[in-house]
Amino acid sequence: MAKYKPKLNPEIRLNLYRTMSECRALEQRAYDLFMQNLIKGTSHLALGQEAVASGFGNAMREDDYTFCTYRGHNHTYVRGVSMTSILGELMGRECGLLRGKGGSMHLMSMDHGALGSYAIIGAHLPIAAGAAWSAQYRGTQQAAVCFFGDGTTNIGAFHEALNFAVIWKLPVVFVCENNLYMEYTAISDVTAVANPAADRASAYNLDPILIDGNDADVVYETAMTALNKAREGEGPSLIEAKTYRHGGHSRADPGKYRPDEEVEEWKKRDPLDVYRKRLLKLGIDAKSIEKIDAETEAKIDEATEIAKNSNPPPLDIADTDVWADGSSTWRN
Amino acid sequence: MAKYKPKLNPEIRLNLYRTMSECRALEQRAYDLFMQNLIKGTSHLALGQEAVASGFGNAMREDDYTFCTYRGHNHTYVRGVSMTSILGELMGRECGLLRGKGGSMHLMSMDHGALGSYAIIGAHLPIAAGAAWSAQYRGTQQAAVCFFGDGTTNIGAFHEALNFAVIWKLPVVFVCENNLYMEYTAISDVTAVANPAADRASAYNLDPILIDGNDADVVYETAMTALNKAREGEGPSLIEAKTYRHGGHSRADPGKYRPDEEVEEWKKRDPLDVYRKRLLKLGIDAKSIEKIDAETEAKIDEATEIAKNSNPPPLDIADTDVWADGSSTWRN
Amino acid sequence: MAQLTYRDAVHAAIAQEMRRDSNVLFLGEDIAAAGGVFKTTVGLLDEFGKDRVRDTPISEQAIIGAAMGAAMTGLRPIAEIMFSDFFAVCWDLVANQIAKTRYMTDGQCSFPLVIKSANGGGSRFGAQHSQSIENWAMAIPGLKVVAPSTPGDIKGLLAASIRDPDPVLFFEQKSLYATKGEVPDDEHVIPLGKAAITREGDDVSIVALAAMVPRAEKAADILSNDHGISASVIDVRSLVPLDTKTILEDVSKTGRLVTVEENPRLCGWGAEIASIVAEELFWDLDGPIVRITTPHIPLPSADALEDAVLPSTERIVKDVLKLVD
Amino acid sequence: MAQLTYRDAVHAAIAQEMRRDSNVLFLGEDIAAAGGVFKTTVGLLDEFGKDRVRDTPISEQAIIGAAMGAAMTGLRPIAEIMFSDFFAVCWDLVANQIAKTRYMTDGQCSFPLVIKSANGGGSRFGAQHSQSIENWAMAIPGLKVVAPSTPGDIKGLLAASIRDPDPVLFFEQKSLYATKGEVPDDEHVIPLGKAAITREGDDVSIVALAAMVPRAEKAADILSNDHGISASVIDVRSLVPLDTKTILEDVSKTGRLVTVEENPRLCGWGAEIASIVAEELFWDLDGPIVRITTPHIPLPSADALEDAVLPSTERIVKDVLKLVD
Ligand SMILES: Cc1ncc(C[n+]2csc(CCOP(=O)(O)OP(=O)(O)O)c2C)c(N)n1
Ligand SMILES: Cc1ncc(C[n+]2csc(CCOP(=O)(O)OP(=O)(O)O)c2C)c(N)n1
Ligand SMILES: [Mg+2]
Ligand SMILES: [Mg+2]
Repeated sequence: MAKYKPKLNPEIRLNLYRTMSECRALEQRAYDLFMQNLIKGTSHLALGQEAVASGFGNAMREDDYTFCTYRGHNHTYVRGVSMTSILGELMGRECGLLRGKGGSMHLMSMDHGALGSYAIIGAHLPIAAGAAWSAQYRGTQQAAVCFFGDGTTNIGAFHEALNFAVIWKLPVVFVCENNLYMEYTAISDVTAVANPAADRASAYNLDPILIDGNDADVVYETAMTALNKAREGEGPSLIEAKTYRHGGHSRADPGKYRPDEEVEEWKKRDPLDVYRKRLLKLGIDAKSIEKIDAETEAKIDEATEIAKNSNPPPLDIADTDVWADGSSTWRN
Repeated sequence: MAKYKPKLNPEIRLNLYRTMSECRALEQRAYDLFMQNLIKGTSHLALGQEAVASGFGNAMREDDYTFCTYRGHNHTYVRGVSMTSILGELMGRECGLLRGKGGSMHLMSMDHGALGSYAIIGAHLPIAAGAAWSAQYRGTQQAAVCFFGDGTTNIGAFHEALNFAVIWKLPVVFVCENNLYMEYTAISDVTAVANPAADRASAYNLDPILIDGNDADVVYETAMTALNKAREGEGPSLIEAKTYRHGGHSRADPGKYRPDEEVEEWKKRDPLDVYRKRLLKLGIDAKSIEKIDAETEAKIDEATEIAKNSNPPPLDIADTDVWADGSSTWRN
Repeated sequence: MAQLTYRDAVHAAIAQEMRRDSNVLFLGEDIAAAGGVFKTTVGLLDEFGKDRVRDTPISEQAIIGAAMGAAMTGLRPIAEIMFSDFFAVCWDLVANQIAKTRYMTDGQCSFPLVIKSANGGGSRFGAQHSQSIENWAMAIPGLKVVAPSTPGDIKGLLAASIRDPDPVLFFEQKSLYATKGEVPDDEHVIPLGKAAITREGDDVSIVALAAMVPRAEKAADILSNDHGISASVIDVRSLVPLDTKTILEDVSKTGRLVTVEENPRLCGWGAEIASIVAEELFWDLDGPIVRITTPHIPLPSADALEDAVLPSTERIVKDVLKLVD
Repeated sequence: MAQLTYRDAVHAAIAQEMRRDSNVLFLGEDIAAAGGVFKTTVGLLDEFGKDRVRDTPISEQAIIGAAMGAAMTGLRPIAEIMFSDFFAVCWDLVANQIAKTRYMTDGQCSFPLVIKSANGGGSRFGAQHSQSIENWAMAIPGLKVVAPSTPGDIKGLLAASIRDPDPVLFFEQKSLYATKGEVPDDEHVIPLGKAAITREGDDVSIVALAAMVPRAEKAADILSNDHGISASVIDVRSLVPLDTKTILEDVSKTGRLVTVEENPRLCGWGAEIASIVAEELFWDLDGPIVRITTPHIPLPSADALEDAVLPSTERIVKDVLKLVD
């Protein structure tokens, strides 16, 4: 395998930071909008886990595919989807990415290679393998990246997808974001091994890859290596990125099942704080960072305004697009 | 864990032989009955794999549970079920174990702890874990033994059951009979690791156990150790027993996808031949062996006669026993 | 008689039965320490301990398989599938194994188990967390199917389901969790397979289930108050066994049948009832049989869209008026 | 026009479409080197090579997931689920993912894929290898459902399913594999959603599907020859889209409807059709709507038992006589 050595120049570094900053702003805003009851239903935030989405988002080629979960705002955003359309979707507005038909758990933008957010655990791993199979057959050297949580490693589809991807040498990168919890249950309480993904890699003849998921540089470099491997026809990778969500599992959850010290410990390792310090240490001037933060702020405010002023979707879209002809007709 | 050292005295050895001899006779007779078109539908023989069923059958306690597949005639027989009721079931007769309601793929005898033959790949692994959970809760020190094939290691339920059994420390022994093939496809063509079960044990924090599944002594000793571990509250085991089926996958299959040399090679390792030679070498006299063979012959002939003379089941049983009250009534 | 929420009635039923029978065990995702994502099981772990109330990994096949294995060896497990949509990841265990094994083995074993699950729409959760799948279950021989509409029925029918010797799929309707009603404090068990006539009427029989029952009742009130039409409302409560007697009697009196289903149109439970009435009561009918269902689409997420497609009180009123006028 | 078996017509359709479009791929268990356990795909591997015709592990979720991912990125996969009973192990991928994703994403993607599967009873395979599950599929919004009864229809409808831009569940009826019929040699495509009237009649409309069609036809012959009753037979062919026009027209002519379903009774496709007719054609009906189905039981294995429960020609004749006399 040709070893790819990613170069972490200042420009890439600032991009990694900017992406994290925008993800953070996006989801913090989503949180505020819940509190104002402008977002109905549920929503699953990844506050604290931004380094994974940012590292991969910046490493991927534009025509690569991503597959993510209900906790997928960031993974969708990093592909280039606008904040407006994400917030609009969460609010069920006409400007929403799916005009309210999908909701927070189902963000998708085919135009950006964001091939969907899947809300039933495990399903998207084999689907990502399928997209990778398609790329392999078409010879495009696209890769598929599939994000999922630690809890997902215990469901059957995980096992089937991993074995399948390996035997067909598919260009797919499986990324387990181990944030230590399923919904309210600690992953260690229900898993036979300590590292739910990495300790299982050998069962698929893969190398164990366990990384600090709160370090955007590490994620970026790992992503580059795995994506390159996929493009070279060397098959899939399984990456376990340790990280933590700052809040609860979903809107309804205050996250009280977690020891205070644990939460504190991880908040000290906030990927944005860590990275900001590193940038300064590397000699990047504070101004550039502040500028990014300010631009992010303006961006999210503008998006919020547009989304808030967007109408509810027209009711007649409710019975469209079951079928490719645009209809939902099942009889003549 | 208290180490259990099984003692292979001559009596046990003759039992191991007798069981294999009876399994062989039973399935060879089943084969003949197909040829005479007295058995309809399908059937899956385990000719060549008798050492596994025999080793476990002789090692198990009477109140232990077994779970097996459509290829489960032997696993059911070794629990004490009569030849007549097995052949009767294959022929769809009134004397059949299930009076024809289940057929070849669904043998079960609750009275003998033979808790069913399951025809959809993977399903019975979690069910066996459930029976083990029940034994654990009731504190009976029963163990559940679950037999399945190499191909079954690639389906989701395998993964879920293994993880589940380990985290709950359930008294269940998973036995993968690796006969190198799924239906017509070699397991090595579709599996990421060389030993489909053993190479995955570590993914569940289990020891890899890979044994010669054609050696009844080895199977018996391995079974004893695993059963003992289960009873001691030390949790599950995953055993991979290498073996081979002499015939095709099922009635319809001549098994032509397998290289002649491979078939020949394995026929040389026929578990009955191997064992017969060993018994002689150990000084057990040929007479005792011949006597067993003769008794087996008489037994299968008698069973065949009874089964052949049994009537078709009464038609009115077709709509009974959907429910525990004996009926199939879904309305008043 | 206490006023309880539908949510708390779930707890009341499980606690009642676990106190009564130490063979009743409970397993599922986040049901023990966290008390369930819908907070229906808070306190059970404390009361009954971790041998009887167990959190599981995200392994629905293992959960249902474990319940099946336990049930066939003498226990009475209750398993939770968090959202009914997730039955799809363990449907083999439910529809092919649990439902068929008693029959296939000539009645050698029984499966006294309950699988409870949060069912239905109205919470803006989108198409994969909002389905009403009671018709999937009804289509499988060997499964009993229960879907109550009130807190009192939740307690009585869940208790009966736990005591039942057969496998029961027990659907809790998400949109009803916060509703309140009278629930007997004492032991409370309602036999399965009895529909409840919650409004008596002469002109039309409205047959509904779960969240559609209060809507049908409201519609009946409006029809009576504003239009002089007298509608009976039948809460089916249990799809299997099905109380065809109550339904047929009422329809033979009114001459008209309207079913109100939350499931999407095709092969819904209303079709089954319509076909029974069209066969057995044809000569007593005074007009067409009308089915009101969610259209045959996945459920949209946005509140405006979801409200537009689920059968509403207004739609029931309108369709009944069209039929009866 | 050649005489082909139903089995060989499957091969003919796939070969026709794979020749035409290099984006058509085929995957499943034992379908490539072995040519399929029902020998429907012999020779495809040799003709199209191992990049397009691929054997898989026993991983139905991976098979269907792979098909979904490939379809949404521009290919036209055909996936085989060996027996339709096994849909239960991958139902989430089929019913929750493939069926719903186009709708949920506001039409951003399509799923031009076919899942073909051997369906139905009559082969003494027992309850887990004999189900007719076309009603499971019909109940899911977003799936098209096709189940042909003749070799000619197999070729034409499978070709159309492969070309269709939407996901199609394509059921091959096991008990028909060995039957023979005329199959056009040239390119043959039959549009989905058109029922076929295979017998014209005036007294009663018998609506059937797949293996029930020849039985209904034979019953119609007996009714006509021995009893002077003129029955039309409608082969539904595709449950979604459903050709209600042909059915309603015919029933409005005959005034009587009998459906013949191989699936177990509750929530079968016949219930859906019965409910449509009971609503839209009520005033044209001359008698009750009769459904003939397998009883609501798992299928028994023994030949005598299985034959006793599947709808037979005799039962159709008897039930029609009861209705018409
Ligand atoms: C099959 C299935 N079972 C259960 C759920 C409910 N559920 C949603 S998220 C979740 C926890 C997932 O944990 P993990 O994979 O670690 O992802 P995280 O939420 O931590 O990102 C559960 C159990 C589901 N969506 N699908
Ligand atoms: C879920 C499922 N998929 C496919 C099948 C069809 N099938 C029956 S046996 C078999 C091969 C099983 O191979 P293995 O596990 O090695 O067992 P063996 O037959 O060799 O004993 C297959 C694919 C099935 N029964 N269930
Ligand atoms: Mg997690
Ligand atoms: Mg095998």
